[in-house]
This record gives sequence, C-alpha cells and structure tokens, in this order.
Amino acid sequence: MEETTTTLAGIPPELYNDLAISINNIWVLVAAFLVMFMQPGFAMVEAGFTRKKNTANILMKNLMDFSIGALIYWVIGYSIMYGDSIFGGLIGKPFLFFNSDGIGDYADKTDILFQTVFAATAATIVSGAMAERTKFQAYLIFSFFVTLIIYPISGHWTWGGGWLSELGFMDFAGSTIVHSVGAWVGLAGAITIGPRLGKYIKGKAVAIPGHNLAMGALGVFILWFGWFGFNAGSQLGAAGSENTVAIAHIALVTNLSAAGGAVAAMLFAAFRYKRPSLSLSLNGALAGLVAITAGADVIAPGGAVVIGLLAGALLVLSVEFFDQKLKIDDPVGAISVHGICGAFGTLLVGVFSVENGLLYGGGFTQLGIQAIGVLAIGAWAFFAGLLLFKILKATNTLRVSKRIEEEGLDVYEHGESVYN
Amino acid sequence: MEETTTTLAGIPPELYNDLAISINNIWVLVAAFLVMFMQPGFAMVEAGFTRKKNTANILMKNLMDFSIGALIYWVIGYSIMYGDSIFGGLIGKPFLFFNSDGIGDYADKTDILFQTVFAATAATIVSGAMAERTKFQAYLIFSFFVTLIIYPISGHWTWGGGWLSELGFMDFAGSTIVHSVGAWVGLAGAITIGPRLGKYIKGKAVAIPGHNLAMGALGVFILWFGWFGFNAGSQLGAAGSENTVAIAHIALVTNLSAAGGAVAAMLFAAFRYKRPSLSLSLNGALAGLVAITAGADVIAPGGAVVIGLLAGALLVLSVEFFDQKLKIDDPVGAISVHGICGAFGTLLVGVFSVENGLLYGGGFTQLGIQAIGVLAIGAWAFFAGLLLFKILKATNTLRVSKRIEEEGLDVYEHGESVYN
Amino acid sequence: MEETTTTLAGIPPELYNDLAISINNIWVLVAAFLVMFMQPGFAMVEAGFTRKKNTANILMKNLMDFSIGALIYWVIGYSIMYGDSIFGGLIGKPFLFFNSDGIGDYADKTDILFQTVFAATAATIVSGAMAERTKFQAYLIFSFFVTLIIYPISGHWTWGGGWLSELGFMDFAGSTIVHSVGAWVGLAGAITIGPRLGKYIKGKAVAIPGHNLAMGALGVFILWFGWFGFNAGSQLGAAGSENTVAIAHIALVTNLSAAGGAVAAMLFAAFRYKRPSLSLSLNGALAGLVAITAGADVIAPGGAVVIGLLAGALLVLSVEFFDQKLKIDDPVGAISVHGICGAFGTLLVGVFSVENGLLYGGGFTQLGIQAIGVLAIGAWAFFAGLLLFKILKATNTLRVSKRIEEEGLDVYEHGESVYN
Amino acid sequence: MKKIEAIIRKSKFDEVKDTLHETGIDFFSFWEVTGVGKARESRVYRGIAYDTSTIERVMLSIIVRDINLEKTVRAIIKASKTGEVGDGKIFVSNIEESYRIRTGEQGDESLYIKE
Amino acid sequence: MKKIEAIIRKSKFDEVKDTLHETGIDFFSFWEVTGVGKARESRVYRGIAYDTSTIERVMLSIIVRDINLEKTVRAIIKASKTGEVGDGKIFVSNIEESYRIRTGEQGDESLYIKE
Amino acid sequence: MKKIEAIIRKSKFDEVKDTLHETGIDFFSFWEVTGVGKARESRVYRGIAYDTSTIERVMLSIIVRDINLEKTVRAIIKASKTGEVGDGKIFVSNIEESYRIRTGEQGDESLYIKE
Ligand SMILES: Nc1ncnc2c1ncn2[C@@H]1O[C@H](COP(=O)(O)OP(=O)(O)O)[C@@H](O)[C@H]1O
Ligand SMILES: Nc1ncnc2c1ncn2[C@@H]1O[C@H](COP(=O)(O)OP(=O)(O)O)[C@@H](O)[C@H]1O
Ligand SMILES: Nc1ncnc2c1ncn2[C@@H]1O[C@H](COP(=O)(O)OP(=O)(O)O)[C@@H](O)[C@H]1O
Repeated sequence: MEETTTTLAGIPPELYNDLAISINNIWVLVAAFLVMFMQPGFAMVEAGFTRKKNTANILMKNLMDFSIGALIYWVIGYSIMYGDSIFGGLIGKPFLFFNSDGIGDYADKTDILFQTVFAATAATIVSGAMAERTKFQAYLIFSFFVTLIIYPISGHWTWGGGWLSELGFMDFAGSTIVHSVGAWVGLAGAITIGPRLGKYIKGKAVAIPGHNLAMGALGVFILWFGWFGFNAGSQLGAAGSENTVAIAHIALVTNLSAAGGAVAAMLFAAFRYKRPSLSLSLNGALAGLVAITAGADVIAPGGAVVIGLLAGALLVLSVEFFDQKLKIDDPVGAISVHGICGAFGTLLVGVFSVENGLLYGGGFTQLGIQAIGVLAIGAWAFFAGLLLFKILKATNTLRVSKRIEEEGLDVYEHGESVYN
Repeated sequence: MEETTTTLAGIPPELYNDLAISINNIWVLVAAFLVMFMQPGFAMVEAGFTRKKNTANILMKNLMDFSIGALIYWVIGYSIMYGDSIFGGLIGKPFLFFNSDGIGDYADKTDILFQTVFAATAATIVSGAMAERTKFQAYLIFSFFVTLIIYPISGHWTWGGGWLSELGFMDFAGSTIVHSVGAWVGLAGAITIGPRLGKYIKGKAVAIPGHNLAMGALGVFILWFGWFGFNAGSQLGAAGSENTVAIAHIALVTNLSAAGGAVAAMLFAAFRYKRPSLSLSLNGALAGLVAITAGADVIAPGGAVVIGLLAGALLVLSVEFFDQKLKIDDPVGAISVHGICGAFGTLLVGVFSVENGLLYGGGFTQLGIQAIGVLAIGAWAFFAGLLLFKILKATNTLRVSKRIEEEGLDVYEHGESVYN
Repeated sequence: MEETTTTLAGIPPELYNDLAISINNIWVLVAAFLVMFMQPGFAMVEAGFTRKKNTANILMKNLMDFSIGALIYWVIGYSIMYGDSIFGGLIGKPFLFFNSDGIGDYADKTDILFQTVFAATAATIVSGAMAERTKFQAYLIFSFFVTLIIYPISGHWTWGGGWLSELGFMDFAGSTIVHSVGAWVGLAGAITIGPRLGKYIKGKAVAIPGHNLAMGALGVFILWFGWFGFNAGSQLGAAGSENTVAIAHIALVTNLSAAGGAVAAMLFAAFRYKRPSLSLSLNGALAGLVAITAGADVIAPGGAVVIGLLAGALLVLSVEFFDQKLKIDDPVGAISVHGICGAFGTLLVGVFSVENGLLYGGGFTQLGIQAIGVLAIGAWAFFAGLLLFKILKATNTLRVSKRIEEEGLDVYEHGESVYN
Repeated sequence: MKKIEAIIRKSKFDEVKDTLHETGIDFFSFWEVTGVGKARESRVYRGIAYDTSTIERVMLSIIVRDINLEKTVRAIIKASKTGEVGDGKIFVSNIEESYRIRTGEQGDESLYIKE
Repeated sequence: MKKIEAIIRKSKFDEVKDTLHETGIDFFSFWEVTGVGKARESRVYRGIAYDTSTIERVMLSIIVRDINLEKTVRAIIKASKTGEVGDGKIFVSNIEESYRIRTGEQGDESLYIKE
Repeated sequence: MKKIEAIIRKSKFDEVKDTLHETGIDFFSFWEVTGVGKARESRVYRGIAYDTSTIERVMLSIIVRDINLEKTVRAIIKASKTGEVGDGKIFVSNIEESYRIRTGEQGDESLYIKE
C-alpha cells in the first residue's frame, strides 16, 4: 500500500492522503462487515450439516465464539498479535483495552475490527470439527484460548511481523494463518474427544446425514459472499492504481477458485460415488475459497481456476480419508476444508505465484518457505490445541454424557429445542 | 461532517469536495443497503420466535410494513421529519413526492433512502410485539400511520432540528428515536390487543416456544451485520480524517456492545434459569446493539463493553418482568429489546459519553436532558400508538377471532400455509 | 461517466483521476459482491417455491449454474459480449482467459467480475422455470450454453456496443438484457419439457404449493438487497457529482418500485382471490424490481412508483395467464417475473423516461426502439433456447423418468435428501 | 384393555390434554395426521384457488383399562367438540396385551403406576 | 366396523386418494411413516455410500363399515400397485366402537353422513 | 397375525432396529410421536421455566405372524430398556387380514418373502 503515502508527481500530498485514507478506510470497514457476516454462514453450514437435536447447541456456540472472541481479542489478543515483537519475533508485546484514535493507511480502529473478525473466524472453525458431542462450557473455554493465545501467536509470526514473515512466508489472507489454525486446533479436538456415538460401527464409518442441507447451502453462499471481504479486504487498501488493480484481481480469482472447487467436487464425487453430491459440492466451493486465500494477490486467474479444481477434488478425497481411513469424526468436514485445503493452497503459492512460484521460474525456494510455514503453524496450533483439550478432558469438561449425546444437547445443555 | 466542506491548507476546495462528497455518498448508500437488509433480519427473528401457523402472516406483514413505509415516507413522511421547523420545532413543513437532485455532503436522494430504511425499522418493530393475534389490515393501517406521523414527528424533534435537538438531546443513531419509538407503539398495541390465547392460564405465564430458533438465529446475525450500516452510516460521512476515525470507532463499539450483550444474557440466564438459553442470548446481542446505538459516537470501547453487558442482563430481567409480572404478551421480546434497552442506552449516554458524561466529569446535566428526551419521545409514541390502537379496537379491526387465532392466521387471513 | 475523466476547472487531472478511479472501483466491486449475493436469493426462492423432494436438486443446480457460468464467462463469454464488434455488431471478437491489469474508469478485472455475476443471473433464471422435472445434466449443459453464447450475443448487441445500442435501445441495468433473456430461454425450456406430473388434471391447473415460503421470503429479501448492487452498480461509477446523484437516484427508484410491486400484488391478489397472498406479494416485489431495472437511471421517483404498481398487478395476471390459460408450468413464476415484467419495464422506459419518454413529450420514437429491442432479444433468446432444448429432448437428456419425478429428484439424481 | 384413537382438531389439543389429565388419564401418545373428510379449507396458491379437504389434525392414541374407557371417551368428546363440521372421530378397539418396557410388567398393571 | 391400515408409496398417495373418493370412501386420515422392508434406496452422504432400507411412506388409516371393507381394499391395491418391491401392505383389524365428536353419534351411523 | 405397537425412546431406535433385524424381523413401519407420561423434561423458554411431560418418541408398528409375537416383544424390550422412567410401552392387538399390495397375496403369506 505504499501508493497511499507516496503521491503523483507535483501534487500536494496532504490532500491526496486525506482522501486516499478515507477510501482505504471504507474499503476495509466494508470488508470487515462482510467477514463478520461469515459468522451466520458458518452457523448455517454447521447447523445444517448436523442433526436436529443439536441445533441450538451449535447456533449457541457460534454466537458465543464470536462474542467471546470479539471481547478477548479486543482486551488483549490483538496486541499479542500485532504488538511490537518481543522474544525474537515469537510474540507481540501485550497491552490492554485497545483504544487508539490514530490513523495509518486507515483508522486504527478499523484495523482492530477487521482483525477481530478474522480471529473469530479461526475460533468458529474449531467447533465445527467437534460438533454434536462437546460440552457447551468447553466451547466457551477454547474460544477464549484460541482468540487469546493460539491464533494471536502464530498470527504474530506472520502478519504481526514475526520470524515467519521475515523468512518470506506468503499467506495473503490467511489460508494457513486463519483457516488451518482453526482446523488444526479442531483436529486436536476431534482426536481427543473421539467420534460421535454410532459414527463407527464394527470399524465401519456410518453416514450421519445433516438435518437440513438447504440451511447448509445458504451458509455456503453466505460464506462465498463474505469471502470477498476476507480476501479483497486483506489488501488493506483501495486507493491508488496499485490497490485498484489488486482488489479487483483478488476478488476475481477468489470467485474463480470457488467456482472451480464446486465444479471439481461435483464431478469428482459423481465419478467416485456415482452421483453428484450436494453436500460435497458445497464443501468443494469452500475448499476452493480456502485454497486461493493464501495467494489471492499473486496467482493469475488461470492459476486460480486450477487451484480451485485441485482443491475441490482434494476435498473429496480428504473427507473420505479422515472419515473412513483415519476414523476422525469431523461432522462438517472442517478439517478437510480449512486444514487440508488451507495447507494445500498455501503450498501452491510456491508453485503458482507469478512473482516467484515454481511454474514461473522461481525455483523451489518459496515452496520450501511455504512448507516451513505450514508445518510450523500447523504444529503450533495442533499441539497447543491438544494440550488444551487434554486438560479439558482430564477435568471432565470436554464431552457430554452418553445419555445427553443420545437425546440431544439442545434439551439437556440449553433446555431449549430449536424446532417446535 | 464539517471537514468535508473545509479543506486542508492551501488546496483547491472544489476538487477536494467533489471527491469527498462521492466518498460520503457511497458510504451512506452502502449503509442504507445494509439497513434495508435488516428487514429480513427482523422477519426471520419474528417468524422464528413465533408459531408455525402464523408464519405467513408475519412474513407478509414484514414485507408490507417495509413496502408501505417506503412509499409513505417518500410521499410525505420524510418532509414532516426533515422539513423546515414549523410550530416552534414541533413538526417539519410537509411537501409531497420528494425528487431533489441536490447534493449536500452527499446526494439528497441518498438521504431519503437512508432515512426511509430507518423509518421502516421503527414500523417493523411495532408488529413484533403484536404478533400472532393481530388482523392483517391492522398491520397495514398502523404501518401507514407510524411512517406517516408517529415516527416523523418525534424524529423532527431530534434529527429534524426540532426542540429536543436544541436542548442538546443526544441519540446518535436512534436508540430512542427509532427503536424505542417502535417499541412504545408496540407496547401500546400489546396492551390494547391483550395477550395471545393460552398465554396466561390461571394468572401464570405459559411458555409458547418459537417454531424455529435457527431462523431466529439467522435473523439476529443478519441484524448484527445490518447494524454496522445503521450505526456507522449515521455518521453520514466517510471522507476526511474526522469521519475516518469516527466510523471506525462506531463500528468497533457497535460490535463490542453486541458481543457484551450476548455474553451477559447468556451468563445471566444460565445463572438465573440454570441453563444458557439460545433465545435469550440472541435477544441479548440485540439488546447490546440497541443500547449502544444512542452513543456509538461518544462512548469509548470500554464503555461500550460495559453498556453491552448491562443491556444483556437487563434484557433478561425485562423480558421476565413484562412477561410474568406485567403480563404484557410480547412474543418476540420487542418491548424489552428495543424499548427498555433503547431507553437504557439513551440514558447511559449521559453517563458514559466521553464528551460530557457523568463518569467523565460532565455532571448530571446531560443525563437530565437524556431523561427528558426519553420521556418526551416515549410519551408521544406510546399515547399516539394507544389512540391509534383504541380506534382500531373500537372499529373491530384489531384482533382476529378466537377461531382464527386458534387455527392460525396463515390459512384464514392469507389462505396459504408456509410449510407444505 | 465522463466526469471521471474530465476534471474540475484548474485542477491537475492525474490526481483527481487516480482517486476517482479508486472510488469507482470500490463502488463497482461492492456492487458485484451484492449481485453475487443474489445467487442465494434465487436459490432460496426457487427451493422454497417447489417441493421438498426436489430441494437438493434445485440448490445443486443453483450452485452449479453460478460456478459453471463464472468459469465459462471468464474463459470466453465475456469477450464474445464485450470484444470488438465483428460481423456488423452481431458478436464480439472472442479471446480466451481474460487477464488484463488495465484500468479504465475502474479496473478491468472489476469489470469482468461485475459482468460475470450478471451472466450468472441470466443463467439461474432459466432453471426456475424448469424446476422439478429436469435432468441435472441438462442444467449443466444449458448453463454452459447460456453463459457461453446466448447471453453474450444479445448482450453484445446492447451493452457490447452492437447494433441495438447504436439504434438507441435503452436498458440500463438489464430488464431485458439479463432478466428477460433468462426468462425467454426458460419459456422455451418449460414449453419443450412440458408440465410437471399432476400439474394439469383434466385440463385444469392444480396448485402445487411450495414447501417452504419462509425460505422463499428470505430469498426475496436477499434479492431486494442484492438488487441495489445490480442497478446502482450498473452506473459503473461513483466519483464526481454526476455519478453521485445518479447512484442515489437509481437506488431510490429501485426501492420505490419494489415497494410498489409488493403493495400492488398484495392488493390485486386480495381483490382477485379474496385473500392477500404471501407468495404473490413476494413475486410482486420482484416484479417491481425487474420492471424498474431498464430505466432506473431515467425514471423519476413518481414514475418508479407507478411502474412498480403496474408491474405488481401485471405479475398477478401473468402468473394466472401462463399457469391457467397457456398451461405452461413455471413452478416459481420466473417467466412472469423476469420475462413479462422485464419486457414491460423495458417498454415503459419509452413512456416514463424523463429524457425522451412519451409522457415527457418525447413522442413514440423511443417506445418504438424499445419494442424492437424487446422483440429482437426475445426472439433470439427464445429460439436459441428452443433449439438447445429440442436437441436435449431428442437426445433424451432433458426430462427425468416418471418414477424419478414422482419419488423426487433428490434421492435418484443426487442420492441425498435435504431434510433428515 | 382398550385402545382409544381420537382424531381431533389441532386447536383443541391443549384443552383435550388438560381434560384428560383432570380425568386421571395421564398416559397417552399423539402425533399429527392429515384428515380427509367433509370439512374443507379454502386456499389460494399463486392465483389458483383450491379447496382442500385435507386438514391438519392430531391423532391421540390412548390405551386404557376397560373400566376407564367410558370416562375417557366422554372427556375427549367434551373437550374437543365445537359443533361444527370437522370435529373428528373416536375409535375404540381391543388390545390383547400390554408391556411396560422399563419393568417388564404386563397387562393392566403396566398401564398405571400403583401408589 | 373395520380399520384398514395401508402403508403405501408416497408417490402413489394422490392416486390412492382419488380412487378412494371415486369408490365413495370420503373419510380417512393419513400421516407420513418410515418403512423398513426389502425395498432399499441407495444414498451417498459425503462420500459414504449407504443403502437405506428405511423409506418414506404414507400410512392411511380408514375406518369403514363391514360392507365397505372389500371394495376399499380393492381400491387401494388397484391404485397403489406398481409391481415392484416396496409397494406396501394393507392390514385389517376390528373396531369395536366409533363416535362422531360433533354429534356424539355412535357406531356405523358415525361413519357417514346420511343424506 | 398380531400387531405390535411399541412406543420407545428416540435415542434407542437404532438399537431396537438392529436387534429386530437380528431376530429376523425385517419389516416394520415407524414414525415420530409425542408421548405424554410420567417422564418429564424441564425446559426454559425466554425465562419461563416449564416442565414438559410431552417427549418425542418413536412409535413402531410391526405386524407379525402369531409364532413370532413372543420373540419380537422380547427383542424390543431387551433393546429399548434403560430402567429409567420413560422407557415406553408395547401393545399387542389382533390383525384379521393382511395384503401384500405388490402381489395381492393375503394372510401370513403376505408377511414374509418365501425363499
Ligand atoms: N372413517 C374414518 N377413518 C379415518 N379417519 C376418519 C374417518 N372419519 C373421519 N376421520 C377423521 O376425522 C376428521 C374429521 O371428520 P369430519 O367428517 O370432517 O368431521 P365431522 O365428523 O365433524 O363431520 C377427518 O378429517 C378425518 O381425519
Ligand atoms: N409386517 C409389517 N409390519 C409393519 N409394516 C410393514 C410390514 N411389512 C411391510 N411393512 C411396510 O410396508 C412397506 C413395504 O414393504 P416391502 O416389503 O418393502 O414391499 P413389498 O411387500 O412390495 O415387498 C415397508 O417399507 C413397511 O413400511
Ligand atoms: N396408556 C398409554 N397409551 C398410549 N401411550 C402410552 C400409554 N402409556 C404410556 N404411553 C407412551 O409411553 C411413553 C413412556 O411412558 P412412561 O410412563 O413415561 O414410561 P414408563 O412406563 O417407563 O414409566 C409415554 O411417553 C407415552 O408415549
């Protein structure tokens, strides 16, 4: 975004800047609103892809992870992520209760809002993988820690200016930094908590169809819409010709990759399971969106289509692999969509980046750096999550009792049923 | 918004203004779109929190109060609110069929659109409190009068430059001017029409659970999203550093207060009724949103969190009080959410305003003025509403017959059922 | 949009332009996002207005027509529409894989994204008219051809600078170019495929109520919201006073016409069928939106209200006429909403345009030109569609078997049920 | 033991339930059914007016000891009667055996909780 | 009086209803049930292919006078038969008493409206 | 032939189904009902705490030949018993006739597929 501080030849810079900043500011704000709107997207997807009897629980935890996340991240999480690096770039210097009226390329408060909705995205992804068997308290506790520590720390390594960013790790809008972090914490959770009752019978995976795929479809469309804010907003500026081209480019490739993901998942599922599957095609669109997120700024439209297509097919295989081979029960496919496709998309930046990707003659350097980033962040998120969930498990605050799981969490945990 | 008409030192003002106006204009337009999108938010909340058999009726009245409101407010309501003060600031000078191509800080037509969606918000709030027993005609009639007279008149006192604005009453985006007005008219309606059949049996309140809380949750998330337009759009400008900081500030505190409201309602309900309740937590988020609306420009982030938390807890008590003590049947909690929390938030501006609030050494003056405004507007809306509903009742156009209420309004009033 | 390239007296043009372009760019991008969000609007309307057993099929085809459309239109469709005219303005010169980083009034890539979501809108309209009996493959195939050829060619005649645009045909945002094209292709499809089983018994139309009108209502509100992007975005600029007034005007008249459509359909249906109908009122709002789309830039607010009212009433008659007289089975009313009201609105530009409409003393010239455009484009879309569907029918890829239609497409075509 | 199957108006369900409880009939099951009969509701869907003879109703299934048959039937009729077409029907049939799953108790014993 | 319970294909419901009306059987109740039987539908959910033997069906409950039993059963069989596995079953049992709630009429009287 | 109507906990349905299949009972129908009984669930809706005695349950309807009655009842009890209030009931009644729609077969023949 240098072009908002430099100016065109011979023109008084103050004037230019004042309006350029205003333009950047409304762009990032609108993007933040769109990303906030991804919350009902996640809520609808997760509720739709699970059973009726747990719907209140899922909606409740979506409402609460966003609410708790928004508070904690404002209280301190933001500063851990974006404070001045301490301990050699491992963590930002924390301070409390952000309240700056400063302006950089846009208002500081715009920044914390934009970053807040990203943090909440990471938190909400976790819970999808653990749906239908987790105690409500446990959701509250891990939402707290994800936005307090887990997400901010690996976030500091990258967007906060820490060691990975110095290494040259590229993750434009957060395929790894946001999506995979949520997914790897979720993976730790899904492993620790174990599968839902009845998910594996005599070692075979049983289908537990979601109770309302129309709700799920609405959620995916909402997410697709919100993703324009997620990716194009991450340019963090809209004024000047460089930003102008960049945000257009980002929005276009985001759309193309999503489309590619949906088409590939549909075709691949039709080929593999004989029928084109709505649930997998919906996940395929999300896979395309997650995968392009890391390189939305540096991948050409053609590259974006290819990445989307690959991610859509990969998604189908990944869901099958986790579900049927690894027997890790992830009711909404969060690990495959956000974890696997997030890592995949981040790696492919090293291949498809027009700046330094393998295909564009950039050699293996960037790919190597991408791999380091994916692994380091993955390890951090997974093991931090594992520790957290082991503690929750040990203190018996992780999983609901057999009876509650059978009869549904809604009535027992919340005393309310969603459909009356 | 003075900064859009003044300019930075030594720079030709015309140029600055031309673009500054364009920036303001798109900001307010986008905000208007977001506020319009609150309509399905209200529709989903109200339909989800009521019974299946009345769903078509509720959706229909949401569609119609917005449509009728948009027409009436354009025909004349806008001018009653924003016309030149006559009768000593009591009312604006009316004119018909607004069609100005003028430009102030932004296009005049942007202004009427933005104001229209606010007027329709007030109208739609009324109906929530009277759901499941009101004749469809009655909805049409009171939507007409709310956007024609009731809302514009108290709107003129404040935003229109009338006597309350001269007194120094502060209600930035309309906690009282929009939300409470709708709620107090609704209160008058709920009292006049009486509770739903079966709501009070032997003097005890009976729970009548909403038929689809997932729909309700979607509605709340949509409202939260739209509220960014409602509050940050009410700055009515985005160009220049002052606006830049202001809209960022407003968006941030709006989000924090909503989060606080949801968390407080969840905790408070869990404490009071043993279980964390989805329906109350959803209402809690709305309570936080309504409460911050009055002071979103002058309340610090920390203050916003406190206001949100207080509003969330207050909401729980208020719902209980109206429902169980006063025995006023408000199926969706509109009176508590928009009326009580709106009044509460407006008063708290006198406490938390960084400019002149009690806590910031401003003394009791502002608090007193806030109280006058809350009372004056409350009295106007309530008694105007009461008159209207008494007439409707006297002419037997208010309440459906027992048979229709029992069997559902959908089939009898509209000849259609929603679920087939 | 000349005002973005000219500048105010005595001001360095580069500076002005740089920011003006940025403003235009974010405006058109946000509009594109809103238009993309119309996709779930269509999905909800179509799924809600049809039967439960075909819901997965409908959601799937919505997801796929958008995804396929986005890919094909990027690969080549865009160039056929907007490439340099060849063959005397009949078609644009095609090229593959758009990837321009150029900037005109805004980024080139913004343009292709904006145009893509329009193309996908045309494609998705088709399918509504053919719902509940069409093979999934057939959807894939005609989505492909609509975005590859049918829509781009008539699009070239008009927006692409071809012969109709030279004639002076006015269709600002696409009442005819987008909506009617989709509807006339859909009409060809509905005729070719024939009515659903059980729709006409002994020559009498049978009501087949939609399975979830709440979903349909949500869809209509979403479409209304997205339509602000559709119409106001079609100004293709927001910087400068001319654009400022224009987009405000467009947004205002769009809202007024929609409101008029809903009110008129409600009243007219109440008068004609004794009861105010939710399903028709919802369609009425859409009718108002479609009808104003052609002249949103040149029709005064009062004209917009009249057009909305007329379109709302026309809609009711048209649905009845197609359904009961012509016996063409269009489950969601797409032909009436998008085809008839689209043509109607386009013609009325010749009557209500403040520039050259009949009522404003412009004589019959423009009305004549409008009629030519409506007919030419209608004929192209209808016959191109007819050819396509005849081929699909001949190759037995059009209609599902009786058994599948009876038992529902979801289970047989997709192996999935939506509600579990 | 007898089985009483009552098909009543949805809107009368709460009254019937309360009356049954007052009569001492505390156990039964119910579900929503659609009734085809002489009662008709007129509907309009997108301009097609149609009469539907299919109306949503509630089916109650109550198994009682023979001695309670009479009073249960009376209670239902009393609470669910409006006098207009569409009030519904009550059918009585014989039940040969009954088991309480929890305890395995059989016959009349299984139908009530002895105090 | 006899009770006829017929479990049929959902897709055949309209035909059965019309045939019953033609046969003069104007009163009955129905609801959706899930049938477990030999008919199977294959589904795939997120990559797990599974056979479901549970299929959505419609249950009709028709109480008729003894003389109408035969023709009612014939009508249902005629209208709901496709010849493929999964066509369903019809069960007949005895009804001891019947009441019309609206009038209190009992027995055969309560089953039809005398003209 | 006998009709077995079992009203069980929703959460026990899968176990009951599997046990029935193991017992060789491959045909039955089921639907969701609401049970009124001594088992209560406490709910809170918007601050109003209430006990609901109405609980969602599954109703199974199984028609078996007389010789299979005993083992079917045993199977259901075995699979659906938790020992806590609310386990449900099983009722047995007589079926006079049965038809397989597909073939028109009658009586016991219609209940199973002869191999
Ligand atoms: N013979 C029957 N078999 C099954 N259900 C019946 C029978 N007769 C009536 N019903 C049920 O009772 C309901 C009410 O019957 P209806 O004839 O409309 O009322 P009324 O007896 O007051 O004239 C019907 O909708 C239907 O569900
Ligand atoms: N003995 C039974 N008890 C209860 N319901 C049965 C019984 N036998 C069949 N049904 C119902 O009838 C439906 C159709 O039976 P099925 O055996 O699949 O058809 P077919 O008789 O044509 O072979 C089943 O899905 C089930 O709902
Ligand atoms: N007499 C009855 N008639 C019809 N349904 C009954 C009857 N008794 C019990 N039920 C059904 O069985 C369910 C369980 O009965 P309940 O008394 O709660 O369990 P338990 O027998 O274990 O005490 C009830 O919810 C109801 O659906």
